[in-house]
Amino acid sequence: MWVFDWLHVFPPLVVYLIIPLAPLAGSLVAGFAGWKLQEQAHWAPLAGVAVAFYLALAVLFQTLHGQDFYGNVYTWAVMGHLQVPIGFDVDSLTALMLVVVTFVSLCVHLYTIGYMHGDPGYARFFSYISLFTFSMIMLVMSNNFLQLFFGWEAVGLVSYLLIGFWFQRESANVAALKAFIVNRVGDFGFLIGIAAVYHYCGSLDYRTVFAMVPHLVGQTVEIIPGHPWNVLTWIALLLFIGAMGKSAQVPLHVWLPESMEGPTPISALIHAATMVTAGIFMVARMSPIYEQSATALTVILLIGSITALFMGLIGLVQNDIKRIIAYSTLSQLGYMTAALGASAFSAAIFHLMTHAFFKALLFLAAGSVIHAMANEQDIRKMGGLRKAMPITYITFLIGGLALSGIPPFAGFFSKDLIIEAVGLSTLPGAGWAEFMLVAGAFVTALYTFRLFFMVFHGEPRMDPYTRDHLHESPWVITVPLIALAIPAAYAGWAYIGPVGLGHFLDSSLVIAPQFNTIGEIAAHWQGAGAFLVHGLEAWPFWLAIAGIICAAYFYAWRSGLPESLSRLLSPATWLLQSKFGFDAFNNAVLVRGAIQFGRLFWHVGDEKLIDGLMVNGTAFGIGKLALSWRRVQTGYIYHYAFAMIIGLILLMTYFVVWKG
Amino acid sequence: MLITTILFYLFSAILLGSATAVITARNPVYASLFLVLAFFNAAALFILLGAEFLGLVLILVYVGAVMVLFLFVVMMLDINLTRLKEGFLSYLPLGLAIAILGVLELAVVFWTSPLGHVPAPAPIPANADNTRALGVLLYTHYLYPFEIAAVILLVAIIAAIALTLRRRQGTKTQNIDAQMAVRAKDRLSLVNLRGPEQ
Amino acid sequence: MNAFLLHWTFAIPEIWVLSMACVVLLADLYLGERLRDVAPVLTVLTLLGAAVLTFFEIGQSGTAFAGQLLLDPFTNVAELFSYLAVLMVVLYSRRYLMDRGIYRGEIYVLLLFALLGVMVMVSGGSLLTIYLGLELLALSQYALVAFHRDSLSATEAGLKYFVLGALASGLLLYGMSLLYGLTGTLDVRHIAAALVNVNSSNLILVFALVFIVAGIAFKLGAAPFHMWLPDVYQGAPTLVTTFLASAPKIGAFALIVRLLIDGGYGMLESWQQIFIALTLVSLVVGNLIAIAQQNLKRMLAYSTVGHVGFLSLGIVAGTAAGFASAFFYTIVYVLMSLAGFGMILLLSRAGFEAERIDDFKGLAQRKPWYAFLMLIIMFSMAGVPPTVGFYAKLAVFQAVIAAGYVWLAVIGVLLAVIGAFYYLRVVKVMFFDAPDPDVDSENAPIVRDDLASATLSMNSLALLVLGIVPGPLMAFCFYAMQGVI
Amino acid sequence: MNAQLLSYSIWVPIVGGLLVLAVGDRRAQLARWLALLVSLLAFAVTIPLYTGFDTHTAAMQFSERVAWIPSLNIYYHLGVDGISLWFVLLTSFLTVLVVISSWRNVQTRVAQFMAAFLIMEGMMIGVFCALDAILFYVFWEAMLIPMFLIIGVWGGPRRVYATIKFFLYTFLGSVLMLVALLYLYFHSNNSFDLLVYQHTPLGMTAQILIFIAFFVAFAVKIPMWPVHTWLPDAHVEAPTAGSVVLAAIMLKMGAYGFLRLSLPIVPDASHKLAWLMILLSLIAIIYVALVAIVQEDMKKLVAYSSIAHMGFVTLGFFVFDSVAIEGSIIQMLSHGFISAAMFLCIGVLYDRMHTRNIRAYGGVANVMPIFAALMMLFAMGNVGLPGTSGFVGEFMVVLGAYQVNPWFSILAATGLITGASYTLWLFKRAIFGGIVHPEVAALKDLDLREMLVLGTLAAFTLLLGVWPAPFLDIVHSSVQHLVAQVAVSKIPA
Amino acid sequence: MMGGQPTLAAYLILGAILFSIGVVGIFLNRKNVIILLMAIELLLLAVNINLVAFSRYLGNLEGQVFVFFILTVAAAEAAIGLAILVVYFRNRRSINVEDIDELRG
Repeated sequence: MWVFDWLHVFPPLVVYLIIPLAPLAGSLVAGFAGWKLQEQAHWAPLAGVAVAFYLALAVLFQTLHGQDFYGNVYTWAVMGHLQVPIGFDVDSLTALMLVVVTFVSLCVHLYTIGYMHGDPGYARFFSYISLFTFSMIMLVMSNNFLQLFFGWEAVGLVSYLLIGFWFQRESANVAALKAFIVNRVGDFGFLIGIAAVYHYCGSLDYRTVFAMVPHLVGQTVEIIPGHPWNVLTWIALLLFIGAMGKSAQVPLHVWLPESMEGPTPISALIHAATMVTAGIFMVARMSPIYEQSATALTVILLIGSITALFMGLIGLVQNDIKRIIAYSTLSQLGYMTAALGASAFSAAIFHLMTHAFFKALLFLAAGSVIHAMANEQDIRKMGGLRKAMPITYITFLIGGLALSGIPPFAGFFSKDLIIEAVGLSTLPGAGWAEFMLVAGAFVTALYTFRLFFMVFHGEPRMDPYTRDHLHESPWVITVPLIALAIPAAYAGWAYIGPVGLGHFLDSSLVIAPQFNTIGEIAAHWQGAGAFLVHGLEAWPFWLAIAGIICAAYFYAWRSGLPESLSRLLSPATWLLQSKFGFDAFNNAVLVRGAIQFGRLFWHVGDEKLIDGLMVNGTAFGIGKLALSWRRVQTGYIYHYAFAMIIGLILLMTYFVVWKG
Repeated sequence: MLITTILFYLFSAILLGSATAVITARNPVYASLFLVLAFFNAAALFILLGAEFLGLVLILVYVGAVMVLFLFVVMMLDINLTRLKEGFLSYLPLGLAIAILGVLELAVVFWTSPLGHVPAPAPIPANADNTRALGVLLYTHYLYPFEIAAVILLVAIIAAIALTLRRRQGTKTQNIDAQMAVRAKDRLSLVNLRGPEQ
Repeated sequence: MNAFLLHWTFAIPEIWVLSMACVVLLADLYLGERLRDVAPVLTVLTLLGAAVLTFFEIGQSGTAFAGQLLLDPFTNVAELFSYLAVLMVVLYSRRYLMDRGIYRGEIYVLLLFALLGVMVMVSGGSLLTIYLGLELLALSQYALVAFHRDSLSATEAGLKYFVLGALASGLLLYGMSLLYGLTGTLDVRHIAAALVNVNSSNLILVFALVFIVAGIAFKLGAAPFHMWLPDVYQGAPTLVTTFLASAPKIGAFALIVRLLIDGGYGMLESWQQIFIALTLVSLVVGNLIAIAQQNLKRMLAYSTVGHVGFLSLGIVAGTAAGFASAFFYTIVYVLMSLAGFGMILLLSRAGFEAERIDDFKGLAQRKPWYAFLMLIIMFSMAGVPPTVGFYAKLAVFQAVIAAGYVWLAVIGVLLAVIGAFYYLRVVKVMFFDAPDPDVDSENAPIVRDDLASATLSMNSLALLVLGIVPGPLMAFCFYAMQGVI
Repeated sequence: MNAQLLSYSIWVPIVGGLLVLAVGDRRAQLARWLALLVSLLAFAVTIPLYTGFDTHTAAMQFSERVAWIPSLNIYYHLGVDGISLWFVLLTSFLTVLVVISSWRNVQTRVAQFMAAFLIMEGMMIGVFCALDAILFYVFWEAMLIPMFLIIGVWGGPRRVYATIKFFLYTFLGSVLMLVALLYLYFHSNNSFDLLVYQHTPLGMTAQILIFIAFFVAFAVKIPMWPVHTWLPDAHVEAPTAGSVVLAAIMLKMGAYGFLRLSLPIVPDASHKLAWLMILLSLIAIIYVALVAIVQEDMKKLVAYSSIAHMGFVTLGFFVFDSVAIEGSIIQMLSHGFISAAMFLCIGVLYDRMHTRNIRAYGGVANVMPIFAALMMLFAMGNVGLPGTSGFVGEFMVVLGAYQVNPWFSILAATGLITGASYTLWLFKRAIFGGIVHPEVAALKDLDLREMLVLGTLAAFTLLLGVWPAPFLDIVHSSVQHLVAQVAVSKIPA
Repeated sequence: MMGGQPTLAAYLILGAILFSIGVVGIFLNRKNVIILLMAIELLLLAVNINLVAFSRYLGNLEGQVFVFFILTVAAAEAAIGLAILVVYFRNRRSINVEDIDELRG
């Protein structure tokens, strides 16, 4: 396209380098000069991200023309015989991710200008989110596992920093800590996975590793002696543990709801649109490995499905606007993961993309609401905001419909595609997975519109002061909303062809023939319209509609009903409100266990046994011995003489016995 | 020469008896007298062994000088005899056992060793001059030790004097140096006494 | 010239010291009233003169007085170190003695006689001369210990030392008599020759060795023949303690060299066994009981027992290198003791003996320089590099490991660690504790004694300098022992 | 000049330290400036070691060899290779920072304090350069004296207990090494040359005994579980600068000892006992990390974390993989920066509040944003975040350990989780949160001097994380050589 | 005994017993110190008997020379010993062995 033509004057590497470095530069400027720039601190990060977005589009454009890139920037290190470079692998998958990331990022940057206005950490915030953009770009552009891991952990760091952005708040700190540590659990698996990759392939470079994969088929490893596991399954599962952490799959999902303690732009940027999709991206990127392991795919499929359904259920009983969206995110991530399990990588990426748009939209809209409500997040204290905030209302509705999978909004296409693909999957357990995903469609619509109706319809339940000061948000907030609503509305039918079903991602993905669910669907593919029609005949759509109707019935028309219903189903409610007990388990067993063991090791192991008994005990014993031996020295000459004579006689006796 | 053997056992018995008495006597005066007896017997044994000179020296030096010194000190120090024998008996069994073990070991070894039964030397000729022979050795071969022995005696003198000699405050002694160094004008001062004005 | 006077010149240093001792005695008697310093000054001259005379003897070797006197490198080196030791004692002495009212010429005379005793021992060619040297030394020491005759502890120490010392000489003599009986000679080299024909399992000979070693062990202070040592070290005037820990140890070492190595090397196997026992007991007893001490002199006494244990390791090795390293250890020990007791000496005043460990509290703040010196001394005694004490231990460990006694070395190093504890305690008291106001106010100024303090500084710094450049001293000690086997 | 470069590196700080000592405590300011000058000079002297270093050879470079104690065949033999070079530089570099960081917070006996550090610097460099066993031992032990005094004189309330424990523990460890070195002497034709030891054939029993002797010495110093209990005590009581040197350099000596002595001299025993070493390393990583979680004292927490991090180092050694060993070396270097920085950070707080109890803080970030930012960086380094130096070593060790047994890397990688837990929990409690204590509200942010020190360390932490290649290049040849050497049995046929 | 002379062993055993009596005298003595000094004289006497006997049976005079010197030294020793004893007595007003315990531990 003509707007990108002038870029040809640069060597391609420079262009690729600028994409991550521009946000990094913005971040550094905001970070180091922030104290001086104060309220002007947003310009550098904004510019950086804008540049990155522009170049990302250019890269996407290039990849559309088949101009991929695979090359190294510098040698990070030579370890033993292993050379580890820092480099880029730019293909269609990368390009698509880059666009999504930079676009959402750009929106969030813009939105933040308004949202964070006046916060003492204004500059710091910009620094963080630009740093996040940089990290995410490094992650997606990586051509090797090390750099992937770098980006992987770096986004975790920024996420930690941002969740704990209001570090004065205890809850924010706890949430940040929890997010980091749970992510670390995932990273733990990921790191072992990388080690396994190195062990079997002798390299960390994607292409080399992928080239080695066929040679590993059939090889086994006995991690637990007597249980030979397929090497590729082992590697795939380890890497997937990383994805579970980052993409918040059960049981490593616990951090995501709490991450809502961070400012809303963060919830939108990181915890909905980009960072949490890193796991999805990674698995897609590693498709050559995953496709070789049916076991791994089954695990992924089931975990994804479980997450999709059960996290949605929890969303039903939440009252915090952001938490509901967060559980929704979990659920949607479950869909993506399930798609990965069904080898529908492109569907996963497609849903990732559409989800990024509508979920960012929902979050930002929620942020707009919270902003208007003077930081009130409890939906039970809202209601009837429709009139005061029309733009927010409309955009939220678009987002909600997209999320619920109502055609023709984006979510419908991507979600339906996933359910279709899972239905076609031949993996064991695919039936269960499909059932859960379909049920999830109903749940999704239900909680989404529960939220929608409780916030925007019905009687206002806020205090009078707030009610009087309700207002629509300023343009810096509404413009991103509108900007995101557009793709949330059209991206589904527009891109299902090239991205979801087409060949755009083919160069990046490897799909084994026996798992080629997307291929099957694509074979019947007759365009977006036909797909739409087909979708209207299927269960998910009608369940979604049913969900909306239920929501409307319960929360708009018969608002007393949910109360009595929840009492009626109290065990189930309790189960949902306790979030299936994951947090309780983690706190009671893992956290407490670690602390108890720490105390035990410290007080008993270190202090009592090692220090008390062995170290000080020895010293004490020697001291005692010294004191008692000292008494031998009585001061009496005859004792002294006696000692001498005894010594003498003993020596004599010894020799008599020895020699005589 | 049965007589030598008999004498040996006689002297030995008295020697051991008086030695035992030395260490068990209650009164140090008795102890020193028993020690004198022991020395006499030892001297006799020396003479039996043909070491007349040493036998005589033992009597002259020891009995004549050293023991007198002992007695002198015993008399000089006013020693009370009350607290004796305390605790002696409790240590006795162990002490004796140890001592007897030592003696037994030595005795058995001496008795069984060929050294203990070297053939008896030829009797000493009557004209052998033990004193002369020793003297020749002492002043030639053992000149160096002889001089050292002299030094040891000197040290003993110096040490004994340095330790015990006390110039008591108030004792009046003659200071010859000072007397010699006196000059007339120190002693005699002429005072011009002027009589009352008449 | 008569045959027995052949090489009489070998005795010139001894003759010089003897003559000068008499000169000092007379000079003090007649000039002492007016020239109070005449005795120490003459003593220093004596020592310097003796050093010169001995220096000129270096390189000669042989016997004199029909074998009664031996001259070999060991004689020269040991004598030179003995002069050095006595010299330092003399340099330390003046103020200490004056404060206690015992600044008298006799003490220097006795020191010179004791030195003469050491000289006779190190050059002793026969059992007789060795015994006489030993007694000359011992008698002088008894008198020196009790020299502060108004002090109960000094006289008690003197009495104990005397009684036990006499017992020890009795044991030694008894052993010598058996040795004589077996070999028919008193000359150590003839004994060595005669022992070739004696069955090494001859129990009389073994008993002779047991008695002789017991006597030597007493003089060295090896457990269990060490019982006198703490009491005497503590009770004697510090100056005398300083002396006791110096030249006499060289003399005691000479007993080993002359009696066991020159004379009894053929019986190495037997006396090695004895020394293993002595080493073990000394190491354990010395290092352990020292921990429980509150009195620094007493602690250093027990540490001496420990040091004797270490130096005996070199003897146990039974090799030329082992003996050389034991000698090196002895010399180093002497240097360390001189410094250690010298420090106590220097810090004490009239009416105040700085001999409790607590007396050193906060020394680093009161007198940083002294504290620094004491630090060097303590670490050197503990055997921590870069002080010379480390090389002493290194050398003996090396020797004992070479001889195959790795287990002994392991026990040795473990006890070295225990030993380090009580030395550290002194450092702790000096550096980490606040000064005791009582000690401070009682006699705030540490009395100046420039000569002694300069001596101490030199002495202590030598421990450090020799730690950085230990080569020459070690070479010197190895040279000394090269003629021995 | 080039020929005696190592001697200069050792003796410039020692002589300088004596000069500072001579200046005396009364002229404190002069002593400080002189100490700074000396430390800078000493650092400058070591720089040519890096610029002149030949990365293509595993041989010793800048060698010096002079007879020292001829009677015992001991030489003054120095040299550096890729394994030791970084530690020499780390030592001289950190000493500069230590001097600067102690500029104000040490007010008593300043000259003695500075001198102790400078003298210790020389000795520590000596350890890393010594190629003669006895020379090595001399430096190894001598270093204890200044540290003993530093903790004892300028330390906290329980300093006496801590410092005596420190001294005796490490002394006990090292004396057995001395026995082993002496034993080796007699099996290598009376040589004390460490390089000769490496080619001395030894039977299995002898090797195992020697290994155990070395192990005790080095394990105490590192410290490895279960001989680690001196370290938390020593750290807690030591002044900040003491903790910095202790953690950043002294602990490395134990590990260096394993590389220079244990592995090449007794390779068969190393292989045979590797399981034990790995076991202890893993215990350190897991057990000690759990202990770190429950600490209330910041310094103790970081001290325990040091032990856990050193667990990675020893783990890396005993999998005998070049990636792991290089990783261990980098981990040591990185730990040198990060632990130093962590202790300096705690020192910054301690200087202001005079307590190290975590409960006394909270909300420090409100009043000390720059400090909080820097400390966050170091905390992340401690956590092993990619992009910081802390990651590189752990990553390589995990990679290398997997080559031997996946379980090793699985267990080691739990350090990722526990490390994050204790570090960030500390951070949460002390730095984040609202201000609870009024004293905290009065805190002043870093001054220029503190910023300089921490900023320098931050730069290195990032540099090593982002581009470890130049650091690894130095190490490469030597490690390859070492790995090859360890692979060959020394048991005489 | 056959040869009309007691055997050398007899003399040696006599010496040994006498030596033991001396030793026992030292370590069993709870009385005054003077007796300790006398016990020491017994020790030396035992040694002398040994030496003289050896001298006789070996037919060489060196043993007797040694005895001569031992006697000399013993005299000197006695003198110094008694001097110390006197000095001690002046301080402590006792020469009871059990009172000599100022220094211990």
